[in-house]
Amino acid sequence: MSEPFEPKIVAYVCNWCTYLGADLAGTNRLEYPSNVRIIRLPCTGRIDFNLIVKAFEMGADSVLISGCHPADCHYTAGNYHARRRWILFRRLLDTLGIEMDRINFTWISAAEGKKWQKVITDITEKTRALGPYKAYRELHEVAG
Amino acid sequence: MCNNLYKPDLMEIIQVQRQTPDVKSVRVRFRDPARARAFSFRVGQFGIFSVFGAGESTFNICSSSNWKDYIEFCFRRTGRVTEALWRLERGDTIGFRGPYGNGYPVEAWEGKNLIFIGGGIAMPPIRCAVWYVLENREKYGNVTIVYGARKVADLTFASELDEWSRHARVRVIRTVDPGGETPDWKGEVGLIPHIVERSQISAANSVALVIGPPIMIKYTMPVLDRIGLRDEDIYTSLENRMKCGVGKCGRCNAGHVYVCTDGPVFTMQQLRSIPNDF
Amino acid sequence: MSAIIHESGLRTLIDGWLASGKLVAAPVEVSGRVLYQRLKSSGEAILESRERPANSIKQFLFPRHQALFRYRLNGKQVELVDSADDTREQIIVAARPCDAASLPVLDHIFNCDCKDAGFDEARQRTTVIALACNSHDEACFCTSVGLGPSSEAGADALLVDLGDSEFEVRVLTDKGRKLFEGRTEPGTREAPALEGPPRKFDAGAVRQFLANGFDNPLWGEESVGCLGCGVCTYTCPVCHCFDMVDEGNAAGGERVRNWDSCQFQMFTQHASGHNPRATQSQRQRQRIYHKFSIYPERFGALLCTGCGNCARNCPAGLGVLRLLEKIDSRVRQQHV
Amino acid sequence: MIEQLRETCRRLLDEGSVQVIIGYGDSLPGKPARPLFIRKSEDVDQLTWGPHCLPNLTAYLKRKEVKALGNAAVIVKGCDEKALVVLTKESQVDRASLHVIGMACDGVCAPKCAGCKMRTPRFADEVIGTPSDAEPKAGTRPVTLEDLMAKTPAERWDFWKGEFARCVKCYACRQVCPLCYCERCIADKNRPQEILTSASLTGNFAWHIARAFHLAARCVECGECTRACPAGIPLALLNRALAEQTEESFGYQPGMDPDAEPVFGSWKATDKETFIR
Repeated sequence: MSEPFEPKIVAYVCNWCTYLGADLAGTNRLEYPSNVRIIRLPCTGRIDFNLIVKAFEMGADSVLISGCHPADCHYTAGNYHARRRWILFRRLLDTLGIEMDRINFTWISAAEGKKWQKVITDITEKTRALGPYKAYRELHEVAG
Repeated sequence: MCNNLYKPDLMEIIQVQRQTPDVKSVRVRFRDPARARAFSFRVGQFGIFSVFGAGESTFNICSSSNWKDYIEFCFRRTGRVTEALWRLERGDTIGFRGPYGNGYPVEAWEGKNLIFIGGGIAMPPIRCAVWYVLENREKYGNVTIVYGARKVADLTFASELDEWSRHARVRVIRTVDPGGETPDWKGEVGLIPHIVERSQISAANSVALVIGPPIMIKYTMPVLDRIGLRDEDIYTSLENRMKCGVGKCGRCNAGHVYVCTDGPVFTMQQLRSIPNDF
Repeated sequence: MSAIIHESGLRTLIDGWLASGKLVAAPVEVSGRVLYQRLKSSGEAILESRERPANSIKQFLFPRHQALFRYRLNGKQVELVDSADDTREQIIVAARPCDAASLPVLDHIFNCDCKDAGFDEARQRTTVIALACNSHDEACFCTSVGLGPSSEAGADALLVDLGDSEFEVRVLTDKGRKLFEGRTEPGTREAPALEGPPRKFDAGAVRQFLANGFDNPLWGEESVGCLGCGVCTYTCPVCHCFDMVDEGNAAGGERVRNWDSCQFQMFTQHASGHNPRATQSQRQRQRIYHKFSIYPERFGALLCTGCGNCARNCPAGLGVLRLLEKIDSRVRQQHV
Repeated sequence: MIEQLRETCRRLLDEGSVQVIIGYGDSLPGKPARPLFIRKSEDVDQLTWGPHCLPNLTAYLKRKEVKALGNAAVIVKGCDEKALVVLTKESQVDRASLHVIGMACDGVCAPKCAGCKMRTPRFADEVIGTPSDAEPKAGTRPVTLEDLMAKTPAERWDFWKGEFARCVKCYACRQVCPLCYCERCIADKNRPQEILTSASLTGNFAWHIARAFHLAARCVECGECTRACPAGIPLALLNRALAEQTEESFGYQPGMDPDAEPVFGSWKATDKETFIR
């Protein structure tokens, strides 16, 4: 029996809120699935749209983007700009037929260790149900 | 497919030396001993080196063709491949395709006095020729080496310049651009065209190899003309962007000439007929 | 006496080839455009020479993206693995004569002094059935480069449309004979003489202009409209310039060969920042020189089959044809 | 109208207020008009106007070869002019030194012309002709956004896989776009290699996502990318979807209001969305 499918989750998180939230989950000994690979960026405003595409190209099954709540941004408007960007970028990915429930957005503050635990657990279970994102990886096999 | 044309040989890095703040020389040896034994090249030829995952780059083979157990090349940290190359160290594996290009006509140079003029990172393509000449010393006349760089720290293979100057009938003239000298600098100070002018180099029965940035070549040519060197006696090595090295990918041509297969070594006379496309 | 095949017989043949696992390509109508594409069934193939396909058959021998080899990285060691390549036999049906003629031209590049195994293997397992042209448009100029509507260069067999869906089959090589053996009936109908496009320029005059035209202001004046895309080079049957890059991750990847274009800014860009061809007019000049002076000097043939794709597909209405007509008129003015 | 256009251009060149007229000239039959760069007044008779004047000539304002010709006059339709509004807003064009000749347009047989409400350019220095009352001559879209969005995501994915399988990465979609003016495009950068250079399906998806998104809330839907594509890929669909979302979420239409703040260049605390948990 091949081993059970372990989804690969890539999380792009902002350094000032969500990363500290994840850290808080750790210091509080809150268990959450190890499927997540955390990538720290200065702010959600710095999270380039291409990072999502790159994650799927390199084999991710789901992506999480998380940062400070509106009005909490260390750089004042990073998350506001990011929000505008995601509103349009989601529409583009949906138009292309990319599986939108593999892309998740949350605001997690430095105090929300529990929320981080819950978000990661939910995403991992959801992705386990969705199965591996073969459609994107198969693009590479079809040389075209 | 067995596309052996583009599949490199694997080589092991046996030594990396920092020449200047952004230039390193790398000594490599074939991993396959049979390939190492079968390998030979002419000084002045180049190879296309692979850093797997980054790509390929073209570098002159700057070791003498008489040294059998390794070859050497130099590179400056400027692009994606050289950035990846910068991080490699002893024992790492790189790829090599070659040798490519025509190389220096060392046979035609026999019996002649040799003038080597190099600027900036142009020392590697000159170094291989100098060592070759010194290893066949009796076949060649006087050797004059004029080498300049912007600053003292930019002089590549500086230690070997001293070694060369101790050989018989070899004159080494070092220079740095005005303002590039250090307090204990004993060499010349000035741009290469001026230094060549000031050094009263005799052009009798001489051949010159001039390599460096286009601007240096442009201002050195009139000086060589004045001291009596004819265009067909002055050689240079062209640098155009390359990918395949075997005349197929259509990238390196300057006018009618494919720099990879027809060059990279040309005489000034040939260069006059090559349009300004390099 | 000529060998005749009916269109239905030809489509049955195609279905037979597809059934036996061969790759078959032909002009196909795709979202309002005629393009050479691999067939799923013979019904898709357009077997009459109306619109010239907007791309060319070179993609089936010199693909736009091709893995050269795979590399595996582990620590300081690297392992190179040949990439599995397609060995299936390939048949291109109803190729235009100006496409079939591209293969001998590409042979000079890929199979001259050192052999490019990828192209050479593809060439051996490919059979080209050309379809003579009984129509042409304003962009066609095959007659100006020594070809014509029923040229046989590079083709293994030539079909000539006799009307009411019958074709004369002219077998040219034993590859062609193998495909059509016993599949044609003898017939008496004579193929009509096909008349190609009028000559648009004199290749000799162009060659003469190029002999010392490198610094002629014409390049700057006539190519201002060029926007620097790669349409002319990528839809051209004989443009063959390529790039090689590595694609992969820390565990390994593959070195791939991709089409590249002399019209792109990055084509001759040095890492030092120097670019010998910094302006678009220098790049347009390079394209004309390579096709009508550099390649002819090395191999004695033109690097152009006159298909007109560059003129037809250029978003700015340029392409080789526009520039060569200008050169031709300029050379003629000098003589008068 | 053509005579009036030629007269205007002759006057401009003779006055010397502009050094080059960017206009439309003859073309191969059935093909869009060929962009012309008229520098001498005796050549103005090569200029023409008609339903084949499809190209968006504002795409040439980014070219250094054109900038080198001096002050330019550019001939625009109403739809082309919207690109000028965005270029001016993004300080790419010095509107004062550019002379804009607006043409009243009766349609150029492009899909965008159906029901066009921009028959007369709004900010031109001079407008030539008046639009006829008849419906503009328009083309049809092989696939509309409605058809596409009626499919399931998996069907849409297969649709785009089929389309991008034909993309050869000739970058015509980038070069003809007036708003793609980067000195060195992200696709031409390799440290890091964000977009694979290969025209593989992976590389083509990455490229077309990057191209469409860099035009989000900027694209004026002049349709040049789709016209120029030699493989017939309906690229405008991606831009249409983004334009629809821009209108819906931010009430913003690119190229319409010269004073409106660009969407990505500004933000509001009250922006609405439902997907961030």
